[in-house]
Amino acid sequence: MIYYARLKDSEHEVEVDRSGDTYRVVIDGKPYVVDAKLLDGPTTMSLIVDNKCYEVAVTNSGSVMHVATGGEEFEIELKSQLEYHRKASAGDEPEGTSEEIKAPMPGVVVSVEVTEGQVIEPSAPVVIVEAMKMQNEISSLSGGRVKSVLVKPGDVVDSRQTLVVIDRA
Amino acid sequence: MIYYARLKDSEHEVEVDRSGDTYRVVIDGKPYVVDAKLLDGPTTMSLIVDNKCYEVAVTNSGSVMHVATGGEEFEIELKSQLEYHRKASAGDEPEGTSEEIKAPMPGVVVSVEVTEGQVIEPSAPVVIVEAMKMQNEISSLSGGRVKSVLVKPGDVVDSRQTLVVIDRA
Amino acid sequence: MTEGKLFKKVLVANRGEIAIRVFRALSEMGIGSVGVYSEADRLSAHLKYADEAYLIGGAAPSESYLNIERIIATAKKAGCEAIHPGYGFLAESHEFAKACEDAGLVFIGPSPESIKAMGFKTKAKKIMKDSGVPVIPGCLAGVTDIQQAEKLAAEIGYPIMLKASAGGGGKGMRIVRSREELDQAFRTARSEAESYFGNPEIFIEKLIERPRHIEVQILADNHGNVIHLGERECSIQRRYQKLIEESPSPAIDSETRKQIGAAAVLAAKAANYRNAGTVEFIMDQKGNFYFLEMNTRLQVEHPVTEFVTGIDIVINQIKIAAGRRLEYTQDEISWRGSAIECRIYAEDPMNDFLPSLGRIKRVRNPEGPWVRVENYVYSGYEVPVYYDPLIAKVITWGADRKSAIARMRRALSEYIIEGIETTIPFHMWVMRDPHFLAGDFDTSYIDRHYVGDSRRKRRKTPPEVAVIAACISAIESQPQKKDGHSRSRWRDVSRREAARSWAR
Amino acid sequence: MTEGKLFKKVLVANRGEIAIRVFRALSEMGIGSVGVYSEADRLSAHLKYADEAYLIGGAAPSESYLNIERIIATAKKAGCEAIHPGYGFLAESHEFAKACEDAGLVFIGPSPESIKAMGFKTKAKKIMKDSGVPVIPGCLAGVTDIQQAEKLAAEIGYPIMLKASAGGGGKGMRIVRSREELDQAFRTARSEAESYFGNPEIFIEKLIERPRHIEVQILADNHGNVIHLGERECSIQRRYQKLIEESPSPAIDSETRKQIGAAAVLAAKAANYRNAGTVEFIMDQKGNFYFLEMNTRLQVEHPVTEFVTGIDIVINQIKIAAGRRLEYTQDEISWRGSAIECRIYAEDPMNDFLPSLGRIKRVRNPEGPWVRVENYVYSGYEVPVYYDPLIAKVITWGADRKSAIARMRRALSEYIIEGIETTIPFHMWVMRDPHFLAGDFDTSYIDRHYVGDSRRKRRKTPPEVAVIAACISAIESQPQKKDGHSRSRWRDVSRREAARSWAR
Repeated sequence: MIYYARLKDSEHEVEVDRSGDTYRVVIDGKPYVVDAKLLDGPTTMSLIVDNKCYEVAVTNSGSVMHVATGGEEFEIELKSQLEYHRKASAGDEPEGTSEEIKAPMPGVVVSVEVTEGQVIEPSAPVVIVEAMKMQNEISSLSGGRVKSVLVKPGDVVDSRQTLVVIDRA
Repeated sequence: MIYYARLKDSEHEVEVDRSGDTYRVVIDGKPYVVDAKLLDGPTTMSLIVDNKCYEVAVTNSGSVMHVATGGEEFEIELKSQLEYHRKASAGDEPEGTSEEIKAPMPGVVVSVEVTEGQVIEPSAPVVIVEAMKMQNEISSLSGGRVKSVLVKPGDVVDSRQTLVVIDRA
Repeated sequence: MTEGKLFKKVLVANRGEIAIRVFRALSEMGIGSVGVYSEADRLSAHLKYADEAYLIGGAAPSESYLNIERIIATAKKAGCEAIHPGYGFLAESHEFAKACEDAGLVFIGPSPESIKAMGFKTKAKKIMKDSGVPVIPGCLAGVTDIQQAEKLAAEIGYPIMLKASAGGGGKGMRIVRSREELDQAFRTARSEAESYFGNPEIFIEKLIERPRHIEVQILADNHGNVIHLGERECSIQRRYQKLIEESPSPAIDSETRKQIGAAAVLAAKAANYRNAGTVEFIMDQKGNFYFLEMNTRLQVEHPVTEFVTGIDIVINQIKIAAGRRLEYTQDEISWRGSAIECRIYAEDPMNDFLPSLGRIKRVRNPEGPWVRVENYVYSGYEVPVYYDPLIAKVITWGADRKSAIARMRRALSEYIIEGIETTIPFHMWVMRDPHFLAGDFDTSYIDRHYVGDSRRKRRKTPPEVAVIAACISAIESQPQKKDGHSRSRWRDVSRREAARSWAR
Repeated sequence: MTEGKLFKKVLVANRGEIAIRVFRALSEMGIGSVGVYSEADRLSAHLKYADEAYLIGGAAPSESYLNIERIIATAKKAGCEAIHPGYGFLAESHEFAKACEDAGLVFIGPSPESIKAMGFKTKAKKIMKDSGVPVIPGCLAGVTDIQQAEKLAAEIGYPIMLKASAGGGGKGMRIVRSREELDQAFRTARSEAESYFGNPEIFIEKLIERPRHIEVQILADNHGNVIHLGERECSIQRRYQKLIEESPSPAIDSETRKQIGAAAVLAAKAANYRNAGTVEFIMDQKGNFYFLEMNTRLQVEHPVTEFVTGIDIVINQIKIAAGRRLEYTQDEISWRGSAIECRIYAEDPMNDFLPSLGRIKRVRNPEGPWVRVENYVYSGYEVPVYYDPLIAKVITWGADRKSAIARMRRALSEYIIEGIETTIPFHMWVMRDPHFLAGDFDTSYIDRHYVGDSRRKRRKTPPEVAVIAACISAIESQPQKKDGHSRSRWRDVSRREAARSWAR
């Protein structure tokens, strides 16, 4: 089985073969012998790699796998060979013409600083969200005309919930 | 919903109704208001009963539910109204004519004290199982003729694994 | 309440780790415990450690943990004799302390009058100065003209700080390093004070550069006995939020320790104080210390003092509130070794300490010798947005400061919290930083030395391990092959037993 | 190895909680740690606390943790300089200590000669007697005729014990309470000794009735310095397995403490001992104590001594093995408060302490002030059948014995282990038993006072709660109704995220 794994700032070709509890994994040509025990389905496992034991939890949101181990979390985009080549030939998507401003963390909306139709500068604050006794300004990256305001003061918002949509200038 | 719950030394009629997170439970005529939050599917839950908070795990083996809370485990046989009345009219099963002697805990078989065809007394030791550096004699309850011996010294046995079958005297 | 008799049942008007801390003390004393919770806290672990738990209102603190009426009604309903406020929320509310008294409940803390007096910072400083506790030179002298200012500044000595008498939050503040800068600075400060606060009066006080924050734990009973339990070093702060505390302070010698302890006892007596309290001082680079304020409650960082003295501060709070005399004289207090506390916040230290909320996927707490964890989060818990981001404290003890730090490094390396970001990586950095190890720091430490950005590596797991895990998980999640191999392996290890349906 | 230089890397030839204890010490010292595991221990938690982990063989101890050759080869391969044996397995094997020496590895423990000498119980007693350490009167005197027996018995004083010189396991043993009983008993004992062991020689020793088991921790460096860290009370035993230990002993006054400490130091010197060790004594009801044996290793119960002295015994073991001098003189050792340990075994205290094995469904450890847990099991772990049933230890400290016990009650009430039976309910019983609270017990305590049967209530959860939980679980597991209500609720709360299939 061959996979292509993309991390935040690197990309790797990975070949994996299994025999019993042992996996032979080759990452960019470098071989690893891995002893893996699945603990609770394929999402939690104990790995021994280079004689070091790791307990790992793998979860998945959208196209990204979240791998947590030792208190650290890695985001990995994993593609099969087929997907990888299909994607490579399709090329990048064009940049969108609107910006969705999302909440970076869950919290309570304290105030909304813009109204629909208003034209704002890049970096202008649009919403103030309070979480754990701290107020945080959420700003527009691109600036432009405010297309829609989706929250009002007092709303409880989730992480990554869209607050305001901007038509790019 | 009406259930019949049988514990080790008591039996109760239980009526349960839900509205939201709150359940009205009547056990043998005594009412309880229960705040229940399911944590991880219906098997793990947080209950508040009489202003006391309990974290409870419910698992199931065969016809018995195991309810664990606060380090204690209860075995409960639960029947719906229909099952309860069906069972009641069917009466008890007749006692079997053979006894399966099972391992009370996992361990390693040290020795087998009987051979097939041998006639043994009630309480006669049949197998010695070692677990955690302690040897434990496993005995026949009824006595009789040894019908089959299913293990040999050195075997690793699981809890409740049948070791020897006796034809009752 | 006769001397000696303890309470039958006590309500804890708080949540999170500090509620659990107090429940534990009550349990050890054989006293019944009553917890309260808001609608957002139905699954908070503190409910599990209380003998009884009552819902007191909505998620917003004003509807629940700050709701005096509701809390007192709950205490009465549950048959409590006393209330422990923890820290934060109502702990320093003299109205709450008074309301308890009026309702015939014992407030486990100082009198409403002491809380109120220490709550007004200027009034508190005045009381201290009058009683002979050192305060920052000049701090209580308001001036309105430049001649007064010049005279006072000359007495105090430069550098000085100008502050609006009516001010706060840094507005109208000016640092003046020499006589030459005074005229201009005084004019500006005065006009800012006028325009912001409608009062041009200015306080002039000695500027303490790069101060340390040192505080002293005191215990006072209702019979006039006051002792101190030594100092805590709390200089590692950001935005006035403490992150690391230790006892003893590496900056204090035994002579200064004696003096600052005596000053704290004097301060407590001046405040007519009873129960546990903390006297905060700032200390300059030469070791001079000055009264800053008094915290009329249990501190977050009380465990470091408990570790070195062997005295349970919470149990003593409860005994004192029940009318008992202090069990120790000052001479009987001894200190052993060194203790340090790291506060674990749900904040991202690589991203300017922004709140990092969400569901905690997995927690593994440190354990083992001389490690204490005060914690209330668990695997699967969703940290609510409404309250303080403190999710845990790790406290270690060692025969000396070096051992306590080595043990803290070990404890932090065992600590796993997955799903949200926490201050653990920050603490790991501090525990290896040469300035910290040398004891060479002050309240500007984090601004001067800590660079937390996302390029910094948080831990040490090689990314290859994550790639391997992702690929194995992908392979094992494949749908069943013809030979059935993958599927059966999955089943082998999946031991989770689901409850069968009983319904008909 | 020059004095002062520590090791770069150390292998721990053990498993479970004690392996983790040593890994923690190594981590705090900045020394690399190497763990080993058998095929049955692939999922044992001790692997997670080691820097490296090596498979050394099959599940049976003889194939792995007792496999000297394999362990030494692993240590060499991994580049270790020393081996810590923990307790049990090879810890008291002089062959192993010798094999380490021969392989150029430091054995963290005493010399092979000391281990060997102390391993022969009669030889050990002889060495002690010759050095002036008190031994049980008569214990080394073999007799073959009734005249000798009469004379010796008269010297020692009744009651006495007759034992086969070559014996063991209680065979050939007779208690004799007076001169009148001697003839008959001597004849029987002699003939039993002859028939069981082929040797009619009989030892006569003073019978110590209802003795206490008291032991003293000692530390000895390679430079001739020996100190003791006070005593441990270990009388709560069954089948020679200790269940509860504490320090100090409630039966020892300061004068006896001084004497027994001095005797232990004398014993260590007589054994030419180095590293940490324990001298075991039995003590009669009058406070007379007699050397029993010397344990030439770290004890399970070392944490109670660590808690009261503030001295890390494992770190000291490693420093001593590296050639360092003791950091303390006897005068510098001080004791504070009281510590108590409860051993948590996978045994059913309501069913004659039979092993209770299987999968641990859920674990919640106690935490908070002055509670230490040494543990290696976790939720989902299957306790292997091959090894010792000790799964955890809980240690609490208090300013006095009463506080330590109150804290232990609190800690045990927090401790949740579901899926198997453990000794937790036994300990909860002891911590409320008036004899134990009064310090009034000896090695016969469990037989005399403890009635553990299945009718006894383990905990205090009302069965109604279990019935309620079962019914709610049943209702919530119902297949989807037409209105979709049940099903959607289930989905709401089930947040477990499964990895999607990546395969094509």
